[in-house]
Amino acid sequence: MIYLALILLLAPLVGTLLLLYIQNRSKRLSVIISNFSILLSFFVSIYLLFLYFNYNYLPETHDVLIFADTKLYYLAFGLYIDSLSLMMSTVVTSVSFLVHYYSISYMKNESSFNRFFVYTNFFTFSMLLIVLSNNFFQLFIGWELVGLSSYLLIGFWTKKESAIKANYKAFLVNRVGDIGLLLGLCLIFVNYSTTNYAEVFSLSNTINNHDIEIFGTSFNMLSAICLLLFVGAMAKSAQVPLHFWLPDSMEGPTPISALIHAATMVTAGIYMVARLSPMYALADDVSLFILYIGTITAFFLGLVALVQNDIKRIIAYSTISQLGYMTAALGASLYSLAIFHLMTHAFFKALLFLCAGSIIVKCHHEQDIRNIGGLRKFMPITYMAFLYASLSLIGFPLTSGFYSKEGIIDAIGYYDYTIPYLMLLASIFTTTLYTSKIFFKVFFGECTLHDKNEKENDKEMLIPLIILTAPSVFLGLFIFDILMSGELFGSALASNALVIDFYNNYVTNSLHFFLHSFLTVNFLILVLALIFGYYYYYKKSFNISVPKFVSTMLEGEYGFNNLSSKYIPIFQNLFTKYLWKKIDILTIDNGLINNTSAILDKISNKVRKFHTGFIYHYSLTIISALILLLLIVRMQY
Amino acid sequence: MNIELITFFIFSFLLIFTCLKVVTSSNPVLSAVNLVFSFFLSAVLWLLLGAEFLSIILILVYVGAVMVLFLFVVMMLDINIAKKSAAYINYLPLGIGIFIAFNAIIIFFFINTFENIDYNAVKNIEIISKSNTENLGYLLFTKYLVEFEIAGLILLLGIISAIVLTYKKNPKNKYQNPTKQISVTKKDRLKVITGLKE
Amino acid sequence: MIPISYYLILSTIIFAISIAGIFINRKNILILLMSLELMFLSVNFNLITLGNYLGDLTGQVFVFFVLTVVAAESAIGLALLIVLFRNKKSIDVDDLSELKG
Amino acid sequence: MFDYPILSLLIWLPIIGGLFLVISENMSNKLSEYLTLVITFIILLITINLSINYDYTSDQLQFVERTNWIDGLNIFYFLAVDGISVSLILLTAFINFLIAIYAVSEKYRNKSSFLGYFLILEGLLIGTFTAFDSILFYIFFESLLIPLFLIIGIWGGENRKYATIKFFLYTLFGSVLMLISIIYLSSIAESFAIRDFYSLNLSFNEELFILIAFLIGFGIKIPMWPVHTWLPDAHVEAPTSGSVILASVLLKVGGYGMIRFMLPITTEAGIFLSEYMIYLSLIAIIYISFVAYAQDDMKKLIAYSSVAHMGFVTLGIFLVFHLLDSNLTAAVIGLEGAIIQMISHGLISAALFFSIGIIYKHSKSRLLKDNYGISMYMPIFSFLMLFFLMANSGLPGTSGFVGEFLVITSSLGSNIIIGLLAATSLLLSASYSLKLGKNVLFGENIKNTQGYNECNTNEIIVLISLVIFILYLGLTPDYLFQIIDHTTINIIDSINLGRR
Repeated sequence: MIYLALILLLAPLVGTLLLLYIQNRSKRLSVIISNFSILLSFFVSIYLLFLYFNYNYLPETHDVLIFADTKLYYLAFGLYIDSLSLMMSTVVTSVSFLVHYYSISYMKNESSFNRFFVYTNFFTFSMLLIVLSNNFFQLFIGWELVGLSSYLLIGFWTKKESAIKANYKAFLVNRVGDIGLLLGLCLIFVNYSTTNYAEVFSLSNTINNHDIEIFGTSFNMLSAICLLLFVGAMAKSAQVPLHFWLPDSMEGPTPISALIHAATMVTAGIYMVARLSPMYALADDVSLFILYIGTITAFFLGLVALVQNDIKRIIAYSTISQLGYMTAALGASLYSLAIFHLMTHAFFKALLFLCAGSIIVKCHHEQDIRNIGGLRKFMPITYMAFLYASLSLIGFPLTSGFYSKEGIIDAIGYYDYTIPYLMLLASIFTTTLYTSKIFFKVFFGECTLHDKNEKENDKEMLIPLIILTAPSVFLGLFIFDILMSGELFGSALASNALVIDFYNNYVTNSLHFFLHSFLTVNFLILVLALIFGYYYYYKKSFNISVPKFVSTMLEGEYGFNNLSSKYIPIFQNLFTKYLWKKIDILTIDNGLINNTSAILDKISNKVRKFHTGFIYHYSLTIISALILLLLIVRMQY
Repeated sequence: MNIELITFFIFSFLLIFTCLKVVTSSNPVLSAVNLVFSFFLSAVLWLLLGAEFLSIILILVYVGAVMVLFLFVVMMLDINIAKKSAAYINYLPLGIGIFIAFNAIIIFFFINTFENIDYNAVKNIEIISKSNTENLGYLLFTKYLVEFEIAGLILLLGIISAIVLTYKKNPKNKYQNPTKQISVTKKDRLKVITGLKE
Repeated sequence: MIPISYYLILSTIIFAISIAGIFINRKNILILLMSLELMFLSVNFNLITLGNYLGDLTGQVFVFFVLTVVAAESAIGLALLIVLFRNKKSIDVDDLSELKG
Repeated sequence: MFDYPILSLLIWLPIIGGLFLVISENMSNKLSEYLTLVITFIILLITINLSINYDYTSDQLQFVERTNWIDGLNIFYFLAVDGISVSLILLTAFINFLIAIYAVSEKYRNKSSFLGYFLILEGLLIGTFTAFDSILFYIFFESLLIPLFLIIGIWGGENRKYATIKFFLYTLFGSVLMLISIIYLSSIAESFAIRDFYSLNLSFNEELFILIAFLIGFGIKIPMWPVHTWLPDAHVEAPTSGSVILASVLLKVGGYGMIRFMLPITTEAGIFLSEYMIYLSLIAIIYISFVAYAQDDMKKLIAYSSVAHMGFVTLGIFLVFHLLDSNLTAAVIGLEGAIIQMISHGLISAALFFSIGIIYKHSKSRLLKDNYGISMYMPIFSFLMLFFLMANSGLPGTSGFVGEFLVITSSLGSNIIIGLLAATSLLLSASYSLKLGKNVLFGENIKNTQGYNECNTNEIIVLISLVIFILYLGLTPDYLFQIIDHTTINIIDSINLGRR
């Protein structure tokens, strides 16, 4: 079992090393290696999943590579195989394989073709490192490596000025989150001298009644650790304060946005909180904080998506708001629901991005939806895929998005967190609005394509679209009952009772949930938004004058945009220049060092004049010294 | 007030007077002569002290040799006496100040530290015989023989250095240099001329 | 019977005069050398008187050596003076200040 | 075990070789390069042999060589090795071997004496790390300056005179204070061996003065915050290999000295002052990273970044003082973090200075605005340089992270705020290293006015071997942990025993 997991983990790494070795000698070779390595790990993870569920293995954990084994502490890389990690690795490897296959054609006319695949393979390896790790230390290493690969991939087109700025910003914001994660990790490591999940979970009760004092006031140790770890998750999963790097990371090639900024990397934060659910279940004040962060992100960022015009940025904002849904579920400690939405979201969001990619390639890198239109007739497959994905995104009944998103909203409503419930309901309206915006603008209206007769896209692009539509529509239905009844993630996640209890007396089974949903208010909002979108975007029959300050605020993403593009760079340059010029050079360097030597020069010049050269001056000094000496001797007597 | 004391007082006052004249006179010749006179007076005082040999030596060595040197130098270098700089006047108070300070300290502070201050200075120390010269001679050639030789060397040194310093080579005068004469080789004397056809 | 103190006082007075002499004269180095001679003279005075006081002839032997040294010293002094005069054309004390710092 | 005096050989072979090279001017460049390569390779082999035979389980000093040297003052020629010295000697030998390889392709006038000085410097460095007699240590500590002074002074940049004199006087001032305290200590202990100083019980303000003297002496060498201004000037003016050896090994002598002298001898005063010293090193980490961001000269930027990273070393050491009473495991972690940070920073800063040297070789200018778009013309080199910049910003998986991780862990043992401030270095070091990477590597460069072309073989060899070691220390530093583990625990136990 463990060796299979090792193959699963190391296959992409071997792929990266091989690709590094062949250094784009031949495109075909690099394609084969990269796709094959991801395919291998995909099959292994499917096989392991199959093994795990049919022969219901117990979760295993093995330490693979010893990092440091000293008398006082023990650090090592290890693998942890249980339902959660296997499900996650299957999602990661499947999406990654499809994106690899897709990018064969997307990147075919790129000069550094091989480099792209090196980075994507490396990304998959580091993502698997996070998913399969059994201790905090390896989690942090995978976390940073994922940040690194996203930095490399966003800045893939090194010549594009905006790409370089975007990846610099993305890496730094991720680093802010990593500081929080590192502090949490080190707090555990120094006080309990172990980083292994199992040991920490067993200690979590003792941690709960220790406390740590910051600035004199004492906080509960467990809630401090959970808060710090969540800060890391906030940066990686783009929650409100640290989210502004995700829209800019659309500078990278579209397959990257599909793989990293929709399906896998951004979900690492959600996965971490779910994996540490035994700790988060105990720290309820932190969970409340997470709940509110999630709802705020879901609602407000959804609003921003309405005013965007770049197709990829709209989808990016929708990703952030969907992540907000997941964090809200985590906050309400409905961990299995959050993972469920994570999985379904991974598929249909990846599908959305890939459709956007094929649209962009077709319209020769035109990303602004205002001057794309009427592609329905010319790109039938992309149109069909986009339709299903957006239905699933909206949460149209029977689609997988419906099961996971409605599940979360109703569960939060069921456990009567009133304000979050209302905000999530409102964000259904915004989600449907902006998906209909793209849908009607891009596929209906007059056609802007000039080469109409040409075939849609080469087949490597279209096959992944077709393959992806299946899970993004039917996955929800397929695993809804197993998950909700607690079998799927029984051991892996804590506090399943909440979800099971919700499932038994509110949902009973998937079919009932489907039929019942038509009566709920969610569906009502959905239909209303659809009609509104239809008339507003397609028929353009009326337009609403949005109040001035609202639109400017939304355009400026609540000020985050110019905060990151104007204020922080200005602060960085001016403040550091000031520090360097004023303090380092002026006070220390010139102030202390150079003018001590200047003072010495002045003194020595004065002393020099003392030597006049005349003999009588010298004899005068000698004699006066003699007299002085005699006086002193006389004093002694 | 016995006879010794009187002579001592007379000669010491004269001595002080002449020393002052040496220092304050503007004309170097005058000061040289005063110096000679002060040496004579101090020789007499030394006689009083019972050091006859030294007083004679003083007169012979100092007055005979050193003062003559001084006078030679004074005569040779045509020092223009006319430039009587009044400048030294305003340094006078400083000079007197130093003079008084120095005397005050030595005399008032140290003299009364001697226990038997009025010990009789006049004494005739006999080692092998009564006469001072004989005793000195004995001491010089037994106990201080090495120092005596060194004194001779110092004088030799004085002579040589004085000559070396002041001897100016006169380029015009011709003289034979044997070393150069010997080191002549065949090449710079003989010149073989070849290829002369009759 | 002349008490020692008189002689000691006499020699200090001569010594003081010669020190003052070094200051006062601004005219030429010769006076300087002469006052140097005076200094030696006063030293010899002390040597002899204290030699008598201690009843030991080494004082007088030492005076003998002092005389030889002073003779050699003044010879060299005067030679220097002549060389100085040759290239400075004046032996005025104020001109000799090349060693100024 | 073999019987020949391995440590003396390690010290005197390079020194003699170096002298020979320096004296013989008319030696051709090829021969001098070859000779340096051979000598440094031999030294590397001997050090590897040394580290294999060093059994890290025993707590005593090993390979001890002790003959009396100056009988009058009972000063002994006392060489020995413990965990920390072995790791630092390994670092010195490895870096010098790389310099020998790198210098083959460099063009310097009278190259034989240039390489000779490096060999002398290597011998003296090994001497400093093995000397266990305080006077011998002081002599080696002082004589380190001379070869470096000559290297920077003769083959340096434009206003090298100012830089070298400042560097020389700075370190000299520091070591004078150190000499005073050594003499004072030896006068009490009647012997110059360092280990005898450990058992002295000094009064509190005696310890305070000695601590301040050592702090200034070694603080200047490490460059701690207020006395660091000599490092950027020295680096800007030094030739590439000169600034490599300066950054990678010479700064570690200060850290080594602190561990060897300050920790065991002046513990009481150290505990008393540890609060302020921690603030000092925190300032070094945060404030210097800001200053590093503002630089426009590549070498200055890396110089300031090495000051910031050495701030971690001092933080680790002063945390030991701070945590001696409260949490011993955190103190041990802190000390091990400091040592590993020293070694990893040695490798990373060496790599960075090599790569800047290579860029400088092509574009003849170190300013950020003159070099852009290197990745278009030197893909392999820019990949390696990006790796080094990542390592410099403490990316896990590279050795840069290990040291900082341990120091931050131990700082959280005492107070979370210190941990938070130290952890901000993660963000700050990333900001300036990536700024360097962003401006220099990426971007558009069509005309290639700087004449970039792929670097030649021995440069690649140097960079690749550094990558291997950084990754090795980053992923499985277990061997290094084994070597220094016993020594650190031994030091901390001896401190606690001393205090009881």
